[in-house]
Amino acid sequence: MAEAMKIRAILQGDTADVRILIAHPMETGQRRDATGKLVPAHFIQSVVVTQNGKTVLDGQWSQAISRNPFLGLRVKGARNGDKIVVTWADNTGGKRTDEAVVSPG
Amino acid sequence: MQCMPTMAKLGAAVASVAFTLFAGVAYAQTGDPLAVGRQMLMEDNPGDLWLDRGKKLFHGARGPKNASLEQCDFGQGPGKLEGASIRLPRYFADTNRVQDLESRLLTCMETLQGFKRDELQRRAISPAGSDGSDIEALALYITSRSNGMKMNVALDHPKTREMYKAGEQLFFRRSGQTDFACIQCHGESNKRIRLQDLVNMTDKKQIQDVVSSWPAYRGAHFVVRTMQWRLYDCFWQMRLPELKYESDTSIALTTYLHYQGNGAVIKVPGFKR
Amino acid sequence: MQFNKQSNIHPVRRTVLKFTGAMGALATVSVAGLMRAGEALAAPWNKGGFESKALEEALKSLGAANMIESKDIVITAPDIAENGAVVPIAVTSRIPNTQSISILAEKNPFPLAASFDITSGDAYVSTRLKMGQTSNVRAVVKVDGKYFTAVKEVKVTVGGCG
Amino acid sequence: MQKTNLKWLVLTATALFGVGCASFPEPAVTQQMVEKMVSEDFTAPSPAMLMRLAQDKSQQTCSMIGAAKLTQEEAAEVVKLSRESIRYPADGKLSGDWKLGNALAHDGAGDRIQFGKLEGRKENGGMCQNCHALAPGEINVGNVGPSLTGYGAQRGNSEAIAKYTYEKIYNAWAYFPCSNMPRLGATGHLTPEQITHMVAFLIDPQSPVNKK
Repeated sequence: MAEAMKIRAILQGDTADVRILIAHPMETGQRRDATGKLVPAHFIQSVVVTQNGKTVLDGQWSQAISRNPFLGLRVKGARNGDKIVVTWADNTGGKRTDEAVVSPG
Repeated sequence: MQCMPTMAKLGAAVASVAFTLFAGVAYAQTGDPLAVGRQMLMEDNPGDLWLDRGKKLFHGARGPKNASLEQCDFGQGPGKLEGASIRLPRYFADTNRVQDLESRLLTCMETLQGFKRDELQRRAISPAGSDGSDIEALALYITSRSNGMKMNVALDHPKTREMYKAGEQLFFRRSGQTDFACIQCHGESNKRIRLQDLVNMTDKKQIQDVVSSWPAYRGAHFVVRTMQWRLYDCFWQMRLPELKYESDTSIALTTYLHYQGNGAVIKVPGFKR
Repeated sequence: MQFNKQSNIHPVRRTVLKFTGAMGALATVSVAGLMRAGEALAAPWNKGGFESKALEEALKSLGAANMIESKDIVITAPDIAENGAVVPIAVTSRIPNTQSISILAEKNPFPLAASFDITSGDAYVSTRLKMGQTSNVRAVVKVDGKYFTAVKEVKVTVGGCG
Repeated sequence: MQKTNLKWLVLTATALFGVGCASFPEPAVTQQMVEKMVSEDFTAPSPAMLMRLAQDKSQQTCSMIGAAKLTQEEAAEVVKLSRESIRYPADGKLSGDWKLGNALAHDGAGDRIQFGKLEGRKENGGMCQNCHALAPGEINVGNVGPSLTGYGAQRGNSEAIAKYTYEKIYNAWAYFPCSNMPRLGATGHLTPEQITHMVAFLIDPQSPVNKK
């Protein structure tokens, strides 16, 4: 069960500064655990961010993105109260969606 | 193609060494070449992902007694977390012991929730690259409830004063094959082990920056680490035997360091490389 | 008291430089059905690009040919990264009508790290990469079917006393 | 740490003022408490390894607290003990192979204890890089100790320099009592042979340390 993302969406002028933290192992598939066993690849491949239902960022990741990933973006023409929804999906079928509301800086 | 990079050529490696030389000089003049990265990492701290988990763990019914930690007394009364961590370590009459936050947390998990203490001690420090331990998440959450408040450890009990003085002596006690005590690496400003900045713990501002920032997300381990871990790891690095979790030695050192850092404004989670 | 013998507090310190090996097995990773978030909207995961070992191939997968060096692409990253497992990288494109930003760590075993189609009106993206060694980080920006690019070198040290 | 540190005086004064009349235990009482704690609060794979925490005479002397300074008598005693500790390689050759020394100088591992196990290494690293700048242009080097860049270029590689360098690495306190530098030979961290390689790394004109 994936943990909730931390999403901040702060309005600066007419632009929302969106900062997303995701709890995810981003395993490369070649790391060995303490017992010497390979930890299977497990990483986010897709992150989609929408503003009031409209896609503003459609991202694709490899396992070169760090564990517990961070994603920052800026949304022009945003307003207080706009709904920012973030959805990620990983290579094992895991996915999660969380949302935040644009608020004043 | 004008932009195609040269891939891993020997020439590039040689050039890179030469560049390094110049870069070193430039950094010395313009400041810290690591600063940009640190700043970028600090702004968005994955340690924040641990806060909700710590909160749930604190309020949830758990353990053999199926109880929450809401009655846990960190010195400010049962369940009162605001301002608790800034006064720790302190003496607790019920255990007749000076305890830091982590030791006190274990006391509550043992007495209120029925967990076995040795089990808790064994699981307290999580493996690097794991999801982290419950104790790490709880320690962070509880400390975060004092965010914005000033460290205010009081030497108001004879046993706390004993621990303070013991911590001081330990800080200077050299042993082992490196002949190190804490002071060998933490007694002067602007020093580094390799590229890692060393905190001068004899400097008020620098020790304050330390005591205000643990528990912290440790970038290299991908988990939240606590002060107990920090001390354990230092002894490891000094080639000394393994420091026991919540031992008096660890609490004495924490008493000494926290008292030196009194006045520091708590801001956790910190972010360490 | 004994610490859990199963646990290992420091493996990362020793293995961070071994990403060459760590990421070497990507080709064997089974990519579950190329499932993507917000499937209706999202393009399929660029399997070929992300699994390319050669920079040229990775660039080709993006459609990037005849790239033009541009000063209007700004890469913000540390000159020296303290920890190759978490290297912060931000890319800003000031080129009007920027459609996408891709980020490549040229000396990683699989150079292509991320691609972002951006329709937010502000061509900026910030994330964190694993880097196995000192390398150029390259940003590739797509604008109306043209490709612009910029690079910045990031030195990677592992640090610590290990 | 033998230098007077003004900040320490201030901190100590603040501490005393802060607690008013409340009294601290006598230093001897604290010391007893500390030794008891140290004997109980650590684990190691063997009792012998636990003994790493026990102090030798010089370590005791060099554990001055806060602003306390080494007396002349104490310093002389540490120098004397340190000189007596120095052993030389069997073949008497003090400068070995700089290439091996180079590797040793950049090796910070060996002899650490974790999860009830001793780090599995045949020999320990020299750890020089942790605290000293070495070859010109190296980035990942510490500065707790002085830069060693150009060490041999400045001093030459005479027999006398080789001997001084060997002794300095073997037991730094023979020259600078209670300095921060570990007594790498005297504590058994490095073997005499390893130290000869490090000597060569520092003084050999072919060593990267002495290249421009």
